[in-house]
Amino acid sequence: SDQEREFQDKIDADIKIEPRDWMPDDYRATLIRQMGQHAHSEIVGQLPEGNWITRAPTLERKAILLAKVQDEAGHGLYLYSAAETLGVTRDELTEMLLDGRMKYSSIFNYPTLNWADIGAVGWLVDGAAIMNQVPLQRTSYGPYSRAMIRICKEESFHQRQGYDAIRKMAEGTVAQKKMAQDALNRLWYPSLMMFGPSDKDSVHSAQSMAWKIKINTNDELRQKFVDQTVPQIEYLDLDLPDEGITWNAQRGHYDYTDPNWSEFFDVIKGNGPCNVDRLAARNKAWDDGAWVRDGLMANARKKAAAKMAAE
Amino acid sequence: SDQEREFQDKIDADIKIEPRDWMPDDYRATLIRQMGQHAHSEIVGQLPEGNWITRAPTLERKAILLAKVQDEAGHGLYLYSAAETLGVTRDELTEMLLDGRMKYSSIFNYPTLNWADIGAVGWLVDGAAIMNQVPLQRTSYGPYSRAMIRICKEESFHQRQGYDAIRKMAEGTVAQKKMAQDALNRLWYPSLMMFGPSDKDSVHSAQSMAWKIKINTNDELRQKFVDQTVPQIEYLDLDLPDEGITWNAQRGHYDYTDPNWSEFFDVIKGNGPCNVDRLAARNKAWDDGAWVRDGLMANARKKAAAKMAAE
Amino acid sequence: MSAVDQQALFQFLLRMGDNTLVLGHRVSEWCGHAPVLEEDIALANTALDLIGQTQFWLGLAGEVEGKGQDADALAFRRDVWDFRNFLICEMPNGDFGQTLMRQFLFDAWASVTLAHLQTSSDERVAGIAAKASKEVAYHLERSADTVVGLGDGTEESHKRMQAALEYLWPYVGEMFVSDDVDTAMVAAGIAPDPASLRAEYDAIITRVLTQATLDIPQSAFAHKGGRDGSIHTEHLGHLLTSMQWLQRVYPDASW
Amino acid sequence: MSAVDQQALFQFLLRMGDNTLVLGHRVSEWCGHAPVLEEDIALANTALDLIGQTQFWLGLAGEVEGKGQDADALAFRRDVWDFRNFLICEMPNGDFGQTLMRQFLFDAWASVTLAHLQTSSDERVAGIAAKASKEVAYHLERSADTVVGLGDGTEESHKRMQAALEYLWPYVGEMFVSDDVDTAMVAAGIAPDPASLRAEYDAIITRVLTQATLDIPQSAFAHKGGRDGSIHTEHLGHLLTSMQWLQRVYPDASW
Repeated sequence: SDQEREFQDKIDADIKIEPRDWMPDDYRATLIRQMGQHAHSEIVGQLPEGNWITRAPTLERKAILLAKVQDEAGHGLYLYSAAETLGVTRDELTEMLLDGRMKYSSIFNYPTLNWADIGAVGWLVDGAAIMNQVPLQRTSYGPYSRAMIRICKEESFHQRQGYDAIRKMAEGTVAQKKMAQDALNRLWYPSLMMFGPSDKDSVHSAQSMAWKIKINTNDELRQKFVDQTVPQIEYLDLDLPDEGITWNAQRGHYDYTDPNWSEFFDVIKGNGPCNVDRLAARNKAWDDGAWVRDGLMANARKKAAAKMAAE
Repeated sequence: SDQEREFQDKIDADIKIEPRDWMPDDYRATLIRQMGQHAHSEIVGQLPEGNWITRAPTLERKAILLAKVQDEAGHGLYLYSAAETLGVTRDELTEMLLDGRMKYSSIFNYPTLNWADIGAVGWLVDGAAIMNQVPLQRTSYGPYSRAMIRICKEESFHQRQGYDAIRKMAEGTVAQKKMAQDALNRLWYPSLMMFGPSDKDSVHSAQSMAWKIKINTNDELRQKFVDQTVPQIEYLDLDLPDEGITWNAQRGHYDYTDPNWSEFFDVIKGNGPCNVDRLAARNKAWDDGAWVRDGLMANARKKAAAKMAAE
Repeated sequence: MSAVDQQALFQFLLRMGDNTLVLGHRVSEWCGHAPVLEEDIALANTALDLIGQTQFWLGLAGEVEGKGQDADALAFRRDVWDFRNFLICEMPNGDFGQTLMRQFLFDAWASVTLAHLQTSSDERVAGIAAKASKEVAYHLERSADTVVGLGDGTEESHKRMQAALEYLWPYVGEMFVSDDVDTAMVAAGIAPDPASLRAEYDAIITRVLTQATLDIPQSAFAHKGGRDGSIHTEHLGHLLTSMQWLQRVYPDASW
Repeated sequence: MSAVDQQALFQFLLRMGDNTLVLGHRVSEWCGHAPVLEEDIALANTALDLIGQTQFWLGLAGEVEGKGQDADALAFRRDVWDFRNFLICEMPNGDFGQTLMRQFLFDAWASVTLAHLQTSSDERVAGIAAKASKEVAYHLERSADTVVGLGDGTEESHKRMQAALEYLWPYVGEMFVSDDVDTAMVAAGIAPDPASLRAEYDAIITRVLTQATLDIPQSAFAHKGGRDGSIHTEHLGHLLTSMQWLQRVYPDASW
């Protein structure tokens, strides 16, 4: 149709689509799914890191971690707000998370088992997230693009803090270095999986790329992440978590072993180490908090009514 | 009346009163109160010790503590069963505990704050309990007397274990000795309070003594406890928890400072350090367990019905 | 100041720092579990401020003590008996209402106390108080608003807030009991007499709790012992098992 | 045995001892909080037996390792990554039904395994198994009865038991996965191949769960990692903060 052609022309010309503009239903639905999933990831992502807040080893580390988790909740807020411009409410999105209709990033279904994991999450997980997100600053949907610009700035700060935390571990006592290695070994493949399945198995991609909702392919970004991270591992003097990692001079990239994709699909299906506990924690927070939300709402109504009466 | 005279004659002749024998209503009521309170103390008494089971420092100490707490629950069972012979059910007694109509020993409203407390509870609290209970082996009501004989045997075993545990602490590192001293200082007066208020302020006593429900006065037992315990404190090389303790050669007893009775009455009124938490814990256990009791009961009924049908 | 006063000052600073440390820890336990996203953010922010204040108070405490202990050593290497916080700070979170009521009852005390401490004769104390005051003013505004919102919300939220107030009320009195340490602080012009702050405190909480349609309990009974360490609740020991875990297990590490 | 086999035997014994240690700890958390007095006694008794078995298994493990670690050192001085228990043992208690379901699923495995271990070529292993077998037979009888009583009780108790079974089911498969350690144990005649025990196990649980009117989940998915330490749940680290607290804080003390 003309509308569709005009829409695609705008995108091709790098003109942002804004909430009041016409857009194809599929574009809207895909964006809601992608932004919702991203928002949910920020929310669920509080849990593995929150798991160590009560055990943070110094006041400074505790403060840094609290600030980081607070930022993540804030990112959740931006993204839900951006998604709301597409005509879906935060509560609707939340309920879809809680009953399993919507997903969140699978990385948060892995446990944090030692303090170095907190560093590794910042370094690897935020690192991978940024690699996914930086291109999205140029995404076609205006509110999403602007949210990503804000988020990317904070995320790269988190990544540096994470790298600093794990460097301290890698350069620390024997036990600390062992923690750092253990964290790297456990989180390496799950981080690679964050870029999604191999391009040949990835659905939705072609259309999303045309719409500039997705900018690079999964495998491109994954390679970029490996190329960036391997020298850091070497700098930290940690063992490479994959014997298959070697510099391929011909390609100008590191070769690496593909993640175990059947594990990836297991986790997506709900069989990750923490899927059940993560969703249970979020559901409990929501259910236990119902009286609070109701109470505050009732109070707001009373106040509004009193104000009306006074006018 | 003749019945009353006959009843008192039996008691004076040291003939036990048995469940089917006639007895004055007051005797029955007083016994129910006393035995119920004693049973409740065993049950609530699981909590301060249970507080350290998950932190017991060795497997052996953990096993000893578990066995002890298990014994206490067992004592609760004997005593509830003995009380049931007076025509009250365990559930009725439990509900009176849970809604505050019946009391338990105030000592369990004090917290256990370091590992030496576990030793001190065995040494001082069980020690005081035994001193209260040994005479009760000769109490006039048969089922109560027999329950006490069984309980006293186990309690003195606990007391020896407690003394051994605190001795190990008193003879241990500087920190351990400090724990032992801290435990003694905190639990000394509450232990003295276990014998009840000063004779001059004690209600019920005269009648109870005539009925041989109570055998010695509060102050007699308290003095006996002090006389037994002071040499143990000295043997452990701990500081006396009361500067007023001195040997009185004339009396042939140790003088000591009376506990702060206003604190005692505060605790009885519900203002001890742990009253609210202890009752909350027992209420929660009871409420959370309702579905279990109902389920098991329903299953028992089904089984009985099936058995009937098969016959 | 005399050596005795230095020892009293050390105790005073521990009290300030242990309050914020222990309460900050409790609040941080909420992370990721709040009833609504805005509250997750607010609770994390409160915890963060309290931990920040702890760094100042305990840092200064360590300096005054002069035995080479920094704020981390004081926070992570003392056992229960050496803690000097109000008992209310170590009380469990309970439901969200109990957490916010605890916060409100503490914030009101902190705002009154810090206002006075800004004129402390010890410039370091005055400096910390000035910085913390701004944060606490915001905390108090927020916790008071929430107490009002939930107290005068639904029937259920009202009931829960009243229950929270009754549960926590016996822990308020400890804030206003003075002892030798306080006498020394008053004499040195470092800190106000806690007992003298009660009227200001009561004015704040009466205003807010009335607006929240909650009944202030009549009982004057007060649990004590946290502030001088003579007794704590059983809760503190469990809190320390998490809080101090890594420092205790890996004493040679730096993080 | 060769040095390799000794190392495998050490791992095998850690697995046995860590199972009973961690599960025993979990069960002990119930102390004083059970739904009915008889259950308080039964749970304490189960915990006690499991801790007793731990003393034997870890005691022998320390001997075999030959580095001077006794059972307490192994129990209280290792961090998460060195634990070798099934993940199911570290799962939280949940409600009483979840605790009893976990106990039943474990007891059934323990009874089958210990029966085989009684004919172990290593007399020490056979001896521990013989003693533990008697206790476990009683545990199994009790947990099976309770699972039946609650499964076939009220509608609510049935629902809760079915939910418990579904929650725990993905942790059953790990009990029957064999690895190099098991191969070495089989070769030395010390222990049976775990994979070979599944049929016996299924017979027990099918009988009991059927009687309990519960549906056995169809999914064959199994969480793994506890038995070789490659991964644990987040729960274990929290459990250790309590369990190891005193040993970690006062490493020089003897108790």
